[in-house]
Amino acid sequence: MADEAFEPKITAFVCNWCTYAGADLTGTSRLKYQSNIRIIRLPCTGRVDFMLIQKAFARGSDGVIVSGCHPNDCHYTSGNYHARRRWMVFNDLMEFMGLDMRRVTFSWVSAAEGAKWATLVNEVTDHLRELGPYTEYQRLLNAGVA
Amino acid sequence: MSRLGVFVCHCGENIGATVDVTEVAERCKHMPGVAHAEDYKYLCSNPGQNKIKQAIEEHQLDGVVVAACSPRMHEPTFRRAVTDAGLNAYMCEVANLREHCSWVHEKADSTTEKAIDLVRLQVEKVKRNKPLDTIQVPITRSALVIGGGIAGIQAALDIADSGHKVIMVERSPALGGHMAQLSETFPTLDCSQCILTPRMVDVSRHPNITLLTYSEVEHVEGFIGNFKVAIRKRARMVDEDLCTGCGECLQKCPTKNVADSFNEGLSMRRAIYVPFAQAVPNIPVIDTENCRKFQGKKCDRCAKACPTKAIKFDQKDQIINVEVGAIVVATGYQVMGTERFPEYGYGTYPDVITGLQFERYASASGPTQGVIKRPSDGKEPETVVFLACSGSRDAAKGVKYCSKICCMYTAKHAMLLKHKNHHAKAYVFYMDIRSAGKNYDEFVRRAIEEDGVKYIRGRVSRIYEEDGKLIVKGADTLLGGEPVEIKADMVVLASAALPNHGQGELAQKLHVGTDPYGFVAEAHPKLRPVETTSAGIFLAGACQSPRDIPETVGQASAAAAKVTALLSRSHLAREPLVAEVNRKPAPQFSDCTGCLLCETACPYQAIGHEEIKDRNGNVLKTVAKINPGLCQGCGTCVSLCRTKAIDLHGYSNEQIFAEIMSL
Amino acid sequence: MSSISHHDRQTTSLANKIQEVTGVALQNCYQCGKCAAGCPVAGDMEMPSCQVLRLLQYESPDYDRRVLESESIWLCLSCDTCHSRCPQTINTPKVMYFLREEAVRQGLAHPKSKDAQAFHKAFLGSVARHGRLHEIGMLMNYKVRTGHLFQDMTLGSKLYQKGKLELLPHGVKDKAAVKKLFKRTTGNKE
Amino acid sequence: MRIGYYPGCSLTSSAREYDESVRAVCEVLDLTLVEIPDWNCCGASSAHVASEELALSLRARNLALAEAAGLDEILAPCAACFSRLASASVELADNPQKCQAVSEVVGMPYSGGVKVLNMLAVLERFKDEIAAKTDQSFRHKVACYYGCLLVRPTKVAQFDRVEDPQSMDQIMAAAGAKPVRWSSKTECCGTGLSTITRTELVANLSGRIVADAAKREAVAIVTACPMCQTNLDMRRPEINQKLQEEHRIPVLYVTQALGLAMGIDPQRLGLHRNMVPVELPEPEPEVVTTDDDDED
Ligand SMILES: Cc1cc2nc3c(=O)[nH]c(=O)nc-3n(C[C@H](O)[C@H](O)[C@H](O)COP(=O)(O)OP(=O)(O)OC[C@H]3O[C@@H](n4cnc5c(N)ncnc54)[C@H](O)[C@@H]3O)c2cc1C
Ligand SMILES: Cc1cc2nc3c(=O)[nH]c(=O)nc-3n(C[C@H](O)[C@H](O)[C@H](O)COP(=O)(O)OP(=O)(O)OC[C@H]3O[C@@H](n4cnc5c(N)ncnc54)[C@H](O)[C@@H]3O)c2cc1C
Ligand code: SF4
Ligand code: SF4
Ligand code: SF4
Ligand code: SF4
Ligand code: SF4
Ligand code: SF4
Ligand code: SF4
Ligand code: SF4
Repeated sequence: MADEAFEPKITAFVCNWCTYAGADLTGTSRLKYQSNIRIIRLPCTGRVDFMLIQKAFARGSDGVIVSGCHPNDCHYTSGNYHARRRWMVFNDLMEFMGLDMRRVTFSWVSAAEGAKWATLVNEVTDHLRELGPYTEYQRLLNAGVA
Repeated sequence: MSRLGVFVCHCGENIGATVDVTEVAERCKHMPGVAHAEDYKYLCSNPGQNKIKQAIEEHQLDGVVVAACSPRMHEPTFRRAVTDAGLNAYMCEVANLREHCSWVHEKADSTTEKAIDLVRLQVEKVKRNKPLDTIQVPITRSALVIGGGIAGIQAALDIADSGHKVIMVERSPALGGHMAQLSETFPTLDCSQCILTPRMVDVSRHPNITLLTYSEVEHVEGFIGNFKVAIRKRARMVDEDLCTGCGECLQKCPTKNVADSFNEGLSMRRAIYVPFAQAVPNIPVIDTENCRKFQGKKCDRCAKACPTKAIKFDQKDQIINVEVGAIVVATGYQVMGTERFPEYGYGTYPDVITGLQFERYASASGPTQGVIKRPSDGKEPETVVFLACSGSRDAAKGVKYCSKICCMYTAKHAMLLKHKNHHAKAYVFYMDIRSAGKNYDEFVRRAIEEDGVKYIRGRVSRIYEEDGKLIVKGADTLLGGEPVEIKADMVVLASAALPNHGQGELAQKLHVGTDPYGFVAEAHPKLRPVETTSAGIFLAGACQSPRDIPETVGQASAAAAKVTALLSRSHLAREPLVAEVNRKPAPQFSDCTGCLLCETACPYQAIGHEEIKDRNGNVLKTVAKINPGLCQGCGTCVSLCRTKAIDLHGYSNEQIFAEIMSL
Repeated sequence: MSSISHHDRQTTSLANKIQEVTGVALQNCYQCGKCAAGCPVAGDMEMPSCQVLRLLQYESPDYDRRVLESESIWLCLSCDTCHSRCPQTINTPKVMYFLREEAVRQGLAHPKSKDAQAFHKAFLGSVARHGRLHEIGMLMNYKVRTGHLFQDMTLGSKLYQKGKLELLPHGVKDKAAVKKLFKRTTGNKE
Repeated sequence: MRIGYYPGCSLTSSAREYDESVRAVCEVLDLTLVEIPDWNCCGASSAHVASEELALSLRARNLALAEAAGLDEILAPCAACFSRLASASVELADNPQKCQAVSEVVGMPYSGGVKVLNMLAVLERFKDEIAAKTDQSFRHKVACYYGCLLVRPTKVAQFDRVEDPQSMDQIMAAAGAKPVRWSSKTECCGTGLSTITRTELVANLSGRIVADAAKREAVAIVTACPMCQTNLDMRRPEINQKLQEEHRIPVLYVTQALGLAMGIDPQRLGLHRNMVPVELPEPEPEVVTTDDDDED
């Protein structure tokens, strides 16, 4: 089957202080995960906005991960709090626009959670492999919605 | 077109064994904008760094990507290296081939492909990097300490000893806070006044400290290194320069029936008073609410008595403006009053007192010269019941938290009672004995084992008066909840420690956060316990949460260390990764529409606004303005701004979009 | 939040049922004893209220049974002293009520509770019949149920002399409405 | 002024004098009592034991009847009835679904808007009138006894402060009486123990209250609850036997005491029905208040 050859493309937006460091720890602990993911480092999940996610899909990503510090652990005191509040609004908006929300994963991975990062990446990769390529998005793009 | 250099590291086998490093370097050469690419065994070694420097010169590179370990590891190393070669530090980026690639994937083509992608991301980013300079914020090298309890005293002395100027603001007429009220202190039972007084004197004599008592902070603006503070120095109606502290005026004042707050209302003072004998400064103050003259009656006896004509009935409040680089909040706590306890009589039984009142009785300088008496008839009580956790750990009517100090001072009180009156009986009703601290549990055991204090595990349901005794109805949960009734002469409530009154208003003035109870919030509960959420404002002592003297002093010194570290430099160097609101030519001026949503979202209060005016001073537009001294670069405002008027240096929209598009 | 295995409370425990029916979360009781300290009948109970709660906190069948068989749960006056002073706002009287119902349901009610049960039966019987309480009728009924025939005889006659007892019941007019109400809620026509 | 009136079962029989005195006093205060038509028993504590639903429905029927009669406030002088009805009213007030369900059982609509008041809450509104309608010669030391149900549970009672309540003391003071300070105001008299079943315990609990009042030199205990009154008054022989003392302090309903202060005929106040004879000593001497403590 054609699907067997499908390798999902995943873009991750992670904060510098927690998840980026957590992913470093995965490395120092030599824990393995699948190599489909590309990490983009940001100061804080508060910096992530809808446009970034949109761009990633437009560029052909099959899935997006957004991960930062646990609530109350934000390096910037409340940046991720704002992010979370914004997500609640965005969630509705994205869904309304027809975005496949199964392809966006929000998570908290702290600097100490190297193993959690490995598990998260593997789960998301497997899941996206099941979902198949996000061809739907191009249709949305063409329709001028996204 | 940029001329970039890419340097790919093997890290010995660490990267090299999994990723085909030479292939990566080879492929990079063909990326647009890349002028040079090479690989090397250990880039962080001196020869490795030299290679980079040489290449920059040789190939006239204007940007560098190092593909090696995590930037959290060696980004500073490589940024230093490129500056040595004359490039701006921020023209160097690191691709993480080790932690995010070679260590987490098996050797495979896909792994090498990923490595190339990771480099490409950074290449695209660096192309759009702009040279940035560290931000230099000038620092006013003096500090303000708010609150003159032991926390404030310690912090002020430490800062002043390091050579910096300190302005200390205390709202009561004298220094000392609650520690001045205490009798003897656990766990050593040394006399509180004896160890405190020398420090208060030190404060008043220190050449670097300006002491403003009977004063309060009126207004604060500015930011780290640059605070402007207005202080209201209230009129004490006594000229501080003329007064010699002789005390003649106090003797003559006919108003003798004012409840003495220093003695927790257990004695009376005059309308003109000095809070206590060792007060610093030893200058009286007229309590205008009780003074006859100020109540419209005829009296000037104090003025007549004063040999130096120091009494000035027409003195006015003064506003003093100061500039400081750092602020320490040390405003302490207050205790819950007996009126807050319905089942213990709403404060109507005079012999139900607070721990603080007990301290005044036990104090050699207190209203009874250290003899434990009871308020109703002045008799020495034979049976005293102490109630731990009064109002604390009481979600229903008090506060949820444990007040932390009361287990220890209750043991101390019971012990002091026994020491002063061997026949007296002391009972303590408690839920848990929380005595974690150096020599603390030993102290409590001593009260039980040597002084025979009876501890009963249970809370008290009710207290009422009968035949001149207080009937204390409790239960012993170690006997299965068996009711216990004690006929007591006096009951001492270990009443909860609360945020000081006025704490909320002060926090607002300072823009520092408070916790749900109203105590000042720390920046991080474990790793930044003496910093607040506002840069340059620190905290010390019981204003953060209830704590005892050793902890308060330790924390005050820690806050002082933070302040001196800040004030030791003339400028504050800050990473230039800050946000900025764009500017455009007139008539647009900026994409900003002035909605100021960003202002409310910024966790650091870094955003204000500015008015763009024409030559005649007419306001043309109001736009957001970010203070780079305060901005920490979190990017929250950027993602919030609907018109994309804000961008974040180092993580600009353009840079991130380019990264995404490179994939 | 997901509740997984390390939270698995015994679903059949009394504590669990109590939380379901009354909303009282027994695990919030931190055993300070303040309830027992103020309870007017704690001294007469073989185990005061806080100990009843403590036993239930174990969620063990043996302890649950010990509570249901106790006399303590029948002595509670519903005076609410404990509840109004509890730092954790545990509604103990509500729990006591539940425990009585449960004890009766499981046939474990303390023998001394018979009188109280008989009293409630007699009382309700009177209300079901007349819509209001008819004291004499209720007392007669109670005496027959318990066999305490001569208890309070002198008092009764005194009450009568003071004009405080009505020989004939003053019921509601719409007796059918009350009967229906009983039927709908208890299925009992009494 | 008019207000809904729910006498409850006791006030029609064993506490008849409470009903009589309430009506007499309200007449003087110009307060018209509109009895809820065809009210039924509130179920007391017995209904609760049988079924929560039954207990709620019995109470709700009365509220629904009141609503149908256009009464938005009802006075329930019996503290037990007050507590029962108030708890139902509170429970239903902000729970439309429950209102709906209970309406079906009762067979009458109820919207949840009826407020239940106890005797003291109503009298508190008339403090000035009470002062005006009495000649202030009722200068007796009285012990105001509130019992459990008027103040607890606070969420239901929503009245006065839970420890050391003041309303009755203030009402009696308005009538000229001298309320004593005492500590048994809200101690339980034992009502909850369906009185007949555990007489010895009740005598014990009520005995403490009677002894305390006597000790504080009160000449009467004043109450607003038939259960309390019954326990302290009717059970006096058992109490005295338990205490091994002859306590003769009478137990008056607050309306009886007010009625006396207002000069209402004792017969109309049902005083002859009290078990412990109501014989009050000479009132306390009048304290002449001079006006010289503050000049200015
Ligand atoms: C009964 C009792 C017994 C105790 N015994 C002991 C003991 O034996 N050993 C021990 O280690 N600890 C003991 N403690 C704890 C001890 O009191 C505290 O640890 C200590 O006082 C905390 O010091 P502080 O400076 O933080 O606060 P405080 O002593 O409360 O001082 C705060 C100061 O700030 C001033 N202030 C407040 N607000 C403002 C404002 N807005 N502007 C200007 N000034 C302001 C106040 O006037 C005060 O002078 C006891 C506490 C109590 C209640
Ligand atoms: C089981 C457990 C759980 C805990 N959980 C928590 C928690 O959840 N939260 C919390 O706040 N705290 C917790 N703590 C407490 C916490 O571990 C300590 O507060 C903290 O580690 C103390 O830090 P330290 O630097 O003083 O001492 P340490 O962590 O002991 O560090 C001392 C260092 O000094 C080195 N050293 C020793 N002697 C010498 C020498 N002669 N020369 C050179 N180096 C030397 C040691 O090698 C070590 O690296 C926990 C402790 C334990 C035991
Ligand atoms: S720069 Fe990093 S990857 Fe390269 S040798 Fe040094 S530690 Fe290893
Ligand atoms: S003027 Fe005021 S302070 Fe001075 S003596 Fe008179 S009352 Fe006292
Ligand atoms: S008499 Fe004058 S100099 Fe002496 S203490 Fe009073 S104000 Fe100061
Ligand atoms: S320190 Fe002790 S007495 Fe104080 S609240 Fe905590 S446990 Fe209670
Ligand atoms: S959110 Fe954007 S538009 Fe609004 S004030 Fe801030 S910068 Fe201006
Ligand atoms: S980047 Fe963060 S800290 Fe800086 S102004 Fe924006 S919200 Fe405030
Ligand atoms: S008072 Fe409340 S918390 Fe304390 S033992 Fe009783 S029920 Fe438990
Ligand atoms: S309600 Fe019951 S358990 Fe609680 S204090 Fe009253 S009698 Fe005791």
